[in-house]
Amino acid sequence: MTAATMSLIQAIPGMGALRAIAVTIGALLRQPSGALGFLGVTFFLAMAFIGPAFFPIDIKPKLDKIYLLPSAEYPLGTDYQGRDVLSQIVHGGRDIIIVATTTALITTFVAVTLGALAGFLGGWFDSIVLGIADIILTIPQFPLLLVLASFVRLNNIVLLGVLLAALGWPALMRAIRSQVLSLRQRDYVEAARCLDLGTAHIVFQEILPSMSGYVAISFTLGMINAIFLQVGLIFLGLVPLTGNNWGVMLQLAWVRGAIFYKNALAYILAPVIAISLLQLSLILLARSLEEIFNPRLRKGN
Amino acid sequence: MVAVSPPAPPSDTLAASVALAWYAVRSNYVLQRVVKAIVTVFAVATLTFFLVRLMPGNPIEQYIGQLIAQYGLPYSEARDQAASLFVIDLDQPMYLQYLGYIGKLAQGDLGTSIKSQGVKVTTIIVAFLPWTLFCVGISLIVSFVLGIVLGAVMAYWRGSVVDYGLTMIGSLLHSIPNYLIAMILIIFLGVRWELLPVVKMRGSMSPGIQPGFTLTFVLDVLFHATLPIITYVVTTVGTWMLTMKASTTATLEEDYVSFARAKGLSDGRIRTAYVGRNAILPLFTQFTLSIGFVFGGSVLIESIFVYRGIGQILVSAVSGRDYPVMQGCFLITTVSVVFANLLADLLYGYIDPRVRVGQ
Amino acid sequence: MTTLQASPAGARPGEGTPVPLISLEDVRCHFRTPRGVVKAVDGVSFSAAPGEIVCLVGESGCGKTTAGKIAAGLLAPTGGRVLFEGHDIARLRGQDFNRFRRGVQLVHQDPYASINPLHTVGATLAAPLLRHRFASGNAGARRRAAELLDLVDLTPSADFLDKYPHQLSGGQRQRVAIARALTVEPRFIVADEPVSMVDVSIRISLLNTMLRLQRELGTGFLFITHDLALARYFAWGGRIGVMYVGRMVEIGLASDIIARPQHPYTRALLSAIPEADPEVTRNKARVELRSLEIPSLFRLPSGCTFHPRCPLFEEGTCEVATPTLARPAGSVEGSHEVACHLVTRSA
Amino acid sequence: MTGATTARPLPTDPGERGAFAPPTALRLPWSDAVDARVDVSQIADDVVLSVRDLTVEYRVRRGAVKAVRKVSFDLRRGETLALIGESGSGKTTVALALVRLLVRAARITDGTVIYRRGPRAVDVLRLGASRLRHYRWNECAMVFQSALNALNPVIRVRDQFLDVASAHGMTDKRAAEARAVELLRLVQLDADRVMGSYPHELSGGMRQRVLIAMGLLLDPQVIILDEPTTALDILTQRTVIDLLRRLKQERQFALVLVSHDLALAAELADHVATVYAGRIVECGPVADMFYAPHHPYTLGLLNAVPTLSGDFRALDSVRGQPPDLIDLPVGCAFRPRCTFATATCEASDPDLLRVDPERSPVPGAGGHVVACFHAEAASKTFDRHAGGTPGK
Repeated sequence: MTAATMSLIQAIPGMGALRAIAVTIGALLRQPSGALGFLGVTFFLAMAFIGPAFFPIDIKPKLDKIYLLPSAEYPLGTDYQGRDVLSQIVHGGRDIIIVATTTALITTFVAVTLGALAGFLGGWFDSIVLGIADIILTIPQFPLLLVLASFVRLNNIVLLGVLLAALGWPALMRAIRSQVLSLRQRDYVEAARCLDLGTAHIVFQEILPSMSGYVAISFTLGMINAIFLQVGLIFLGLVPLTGNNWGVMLQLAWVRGAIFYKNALAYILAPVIAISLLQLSLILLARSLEEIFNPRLRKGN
Repeated sequence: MVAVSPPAPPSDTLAASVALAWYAVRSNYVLQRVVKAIVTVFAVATLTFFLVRLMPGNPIEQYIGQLIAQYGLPYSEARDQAASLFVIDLDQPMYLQYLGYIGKLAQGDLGTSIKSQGVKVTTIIVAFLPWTLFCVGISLIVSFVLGIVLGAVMAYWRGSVVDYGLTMIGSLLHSIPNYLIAMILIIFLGVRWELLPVVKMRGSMSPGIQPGFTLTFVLDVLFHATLPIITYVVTTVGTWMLTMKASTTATLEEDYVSFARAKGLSDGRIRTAYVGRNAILPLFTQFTLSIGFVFGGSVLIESIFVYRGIGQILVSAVSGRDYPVMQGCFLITTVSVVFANLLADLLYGYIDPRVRVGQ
Repeated sequence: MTTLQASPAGARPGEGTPVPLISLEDVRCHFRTPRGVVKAVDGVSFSAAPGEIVCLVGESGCGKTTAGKIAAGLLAPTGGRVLFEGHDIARLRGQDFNRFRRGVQLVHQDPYASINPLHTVGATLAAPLLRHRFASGNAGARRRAAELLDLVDLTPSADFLDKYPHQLSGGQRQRVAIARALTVEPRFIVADEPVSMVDVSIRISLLNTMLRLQRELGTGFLFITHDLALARYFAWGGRIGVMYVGRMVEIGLASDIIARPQHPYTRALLSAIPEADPEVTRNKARVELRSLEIPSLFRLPSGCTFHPRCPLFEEGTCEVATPTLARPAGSVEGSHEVACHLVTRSA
Repeated sequence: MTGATTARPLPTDPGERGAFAPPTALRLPWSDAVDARVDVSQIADDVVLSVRDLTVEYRVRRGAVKAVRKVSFDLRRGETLALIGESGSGKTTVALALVRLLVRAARITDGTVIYRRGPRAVDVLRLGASRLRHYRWNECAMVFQSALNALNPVIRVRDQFLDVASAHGMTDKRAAEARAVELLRLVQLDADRVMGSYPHELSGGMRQRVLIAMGLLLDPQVIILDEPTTALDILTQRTVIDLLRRLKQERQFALVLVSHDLALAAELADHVATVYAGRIVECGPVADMFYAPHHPYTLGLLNAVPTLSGDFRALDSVRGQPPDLIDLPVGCAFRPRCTFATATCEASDPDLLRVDPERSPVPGAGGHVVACFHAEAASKTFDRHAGGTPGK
């Protein structure tokens, strides 16, 4: 990492949150993979939230247009009811991203709170939280989700987000906790204690700024996991989500046997590629964030 | 470390012996892992009990209602029938029900299927679990070994075209969900290019084949397991490659590696005993997490390939609301993962002498 | 240049200061670990008069850093008391506690870890200045910070105010750490190996700066080091205490300890240290130890903890009773104390 | 005391090399390793390592770090040469270059490192892979600064000894093990316990001694030690120093000692070289260097070391900061920190010149050399410490 990047990152706490984000994006754009990831995520966000305004959804079944090959009129072809695939793709990202963001938000919040408390308080609280986290981490997530899905009707985006977050927090919590433990031991925190700078100063000026990058990475990883799980659930038909989303597209294509229609290749590949590209963008973003923030985290050890 | 107050006078209180036991567990690596495994299994068993028993509109009441509506059974009879299916004595207070359930579990009694009346859940599990264990086990090992070799190659040749290419492939594979890879395999290998007879490959073995240690049988099993194994390996190998590369790169910087060079050791010896062995160590903790992930993923993969393993049974039990089967499958999946984790942990303790603290 | 209020003029021991500024009385600090109880500090007592320099010397694991943290109030002892101006700090509340908190400061060993890499030098110094009203407003804090940098010889101070720690050398960082401790105008600074991570060629100038602060501001120092030659240089006018696995084995005037060491451990240390003079160092008389083994903190030897290694070991005495600090034969009362059965026997 | 050590004849029979000499089978033949490009006649008989114009650069994004600049010295049989200087002066890089263990980013851009055994000699910098492997440890053992991390954490000490033995053709496991035990006893360790231990079960001092024992396993002619005592406690340091002194006497290896600790050099070295900004700026017999230093930097270092003996006196550090090795000052690199600096010092970088004209101007060859235009003036200002008496 260059000295310039270094000083940019180190300038973060002195600036407002917006400047900090701007600086981080600047650093991201300077790495090829970071730039790709950032642009990819931006593209999908724009498509999911601005795109529907320009591409009205095509919901009318047209029996004469079933499984059409891609053409100028239907760039990605049509589905088993003759509807435009491209418009479904444009509209199908929104719910997925909302659930992923909700999950990541709750996950990060719970993980940071519990991780920080466990790290700071230690003792029994730490042991119990860590024990629960370890147990949840050991239980295979997908089967547990299946079992839970059979008891709770997951027809609500927020509820789905909460459920996914309930399984997603432990990994993050452990990471945050070990960060807090190591930061708490830092000599500069002790120096702040010795100077009686107050708990607020220690938490908000000395410890949290060093963790902001880590939280950003965790947030991205939380989204990745949430997308994986929710699409999987929808695909198995266990989440009776209505409306358009890539998961439902996949499920319908699968159930209707679209894979066996050679003309339907674009129809079935479109959601596959959309999901994969979104995941790839998020992973590139997370990895670049890690590269930007981690050398400094490691340096302090 | 915890600062303690001046040593308390020795006492034979319960608290003291609990504290002593706690320290004994904490200081012994093997004991620590075994206790963790037991607690996890216990927690999962408890969770399933309370899900079944306490959730609003819980399956037992639903089932009783169903029996009354369908067969016109009197309430008490319906109730008895439901209780026998779920291994729960509904007349007892809740805590006794719970204890009874745990006791039956300990004896290996998981209840009886609702859908296939009279079939013991254990029978179902014994029939389907081995297939999943076989597939997942082979995949984990193949993927781990392959990832380690490729990752080490990337680290040694870092900055080269090989490293660049493998990193790209690794990142790509890492980012695509496993069920999408499975679909892509079917679409291209099976339907578009017709390279594999995907329909014939369904199931865990062809009908009419006699199980036994015959070549035909082994080949047939492998034939049916090919696609699931490829999917598991392809979707996990990327992670191993990238992690191993990072770990090896870090290990190459270690003093003991330069020192091994200074000692004039052969490159082969340095690569295996000095770099390789130390670089693999941090991957082991991840390996344990991956066991659960791959095992859990079997639910989706087995459904897509119609592979007759425990994952597919779980899915059909969930969609068919066959609660005892679902409960049993989920329990056994978790126990398998916990057991595999325990094995990996113990193996890790064997490989890394530094974790054997309290020996 | 200096605008700090100088504390009452430094006093030498034996000049009859009624109340020491800070004193540790039979302080113990035991840690419970999964492997057993570690007695990091086990019954250590010493005091420092206002403006006095006291050095704690010992090898790693002897408890000197723990003792320093206890003296700075950062670690609560599990036994014994720490007195600040005669008051037990564990009982200080409110304003009184704040007076202690600001009165005793700590300078860490590792200047790369003790300064938050995210803050500029100016911000690092401004936080305590503003919090404790030693300056008002950002401009005032900046002015005062510049003065403090001048005080620790980081000149021109304007060049350093806006720098980040990674732009500074180890020695410069350590000066920033000292300036940060000075923000609250402490009367006593615990300096834990402040130069051990700084390059040899600039160690002395850092010590000289600290000595000037002691002279000009009357700040007392607890200087913790493993290097007896540094201790001799820094504490020439003060006292040196030698620690061995959690206990103080010898304490006295620096000149006495160096020229007339009494405890066999101190003698062994002094004889073992190589010196930057080929003639002297090659012809030094050595004290041979009976064992090279450093005792495990989990299983300390009985009686005098040094007995398994001690050349003077006497069976039936040393491994039986723990020696306490006492005046050695032929020394002036109060100037020199040794914890050794054999050395103090005839006193 | 005289600085120049007297050369001792090389024993022809391996049996004469002391009681702990390895079995003859262990020593691989130095084969046909005569390098045609090396003119042995140019090298004095008792020199085992002759370094000329060694130059090393590190490529970093900002440019080339000139870590070592035209370093030359001779190391004679059985002699100890100490390289002293502050961190970043390039002394460790010199040591690493001698066994070609520099990091990837480093390039040796110039110079030769001639290693000699008897009538044969090679340029270490041009050795092929297998010969280099043989040269390492068999001929020249290097023990790193960080003894704590130099041993493989997952392999027992016994197997790490056996690794070295088998890598150098010592196939008889039992003989190798017996020799390792012998050497561990020599460094005052409980051999049986240590052999079966993992590194993390040993203290820092024990690990350092294990490394030294390992260094002696193949009885090399040259041993390089980088900061051998830095991380150790005082009493452990003493053990290691005494051990090194004794082994040096008994085993007759030549020692290159890299340290920032002047006291260690005073204790062990026959010759001392001061390294500043990648150059040797002064080198001479240990007594000359400590009692009559000529370079202002050596003077500065000596004046900054507190002592235990002698009268108390005020000391001061060398002022200023070490130079940026990417963008070195014009002329003498020490000029910005030097109290003697004049316009001359800015005009050119001074050459190493002998202080006493009848000796050789190559560092380590027995004379006292210094690279300073004001050496005479600087030398006159040096006030010897008031402990001991000059050795001459």
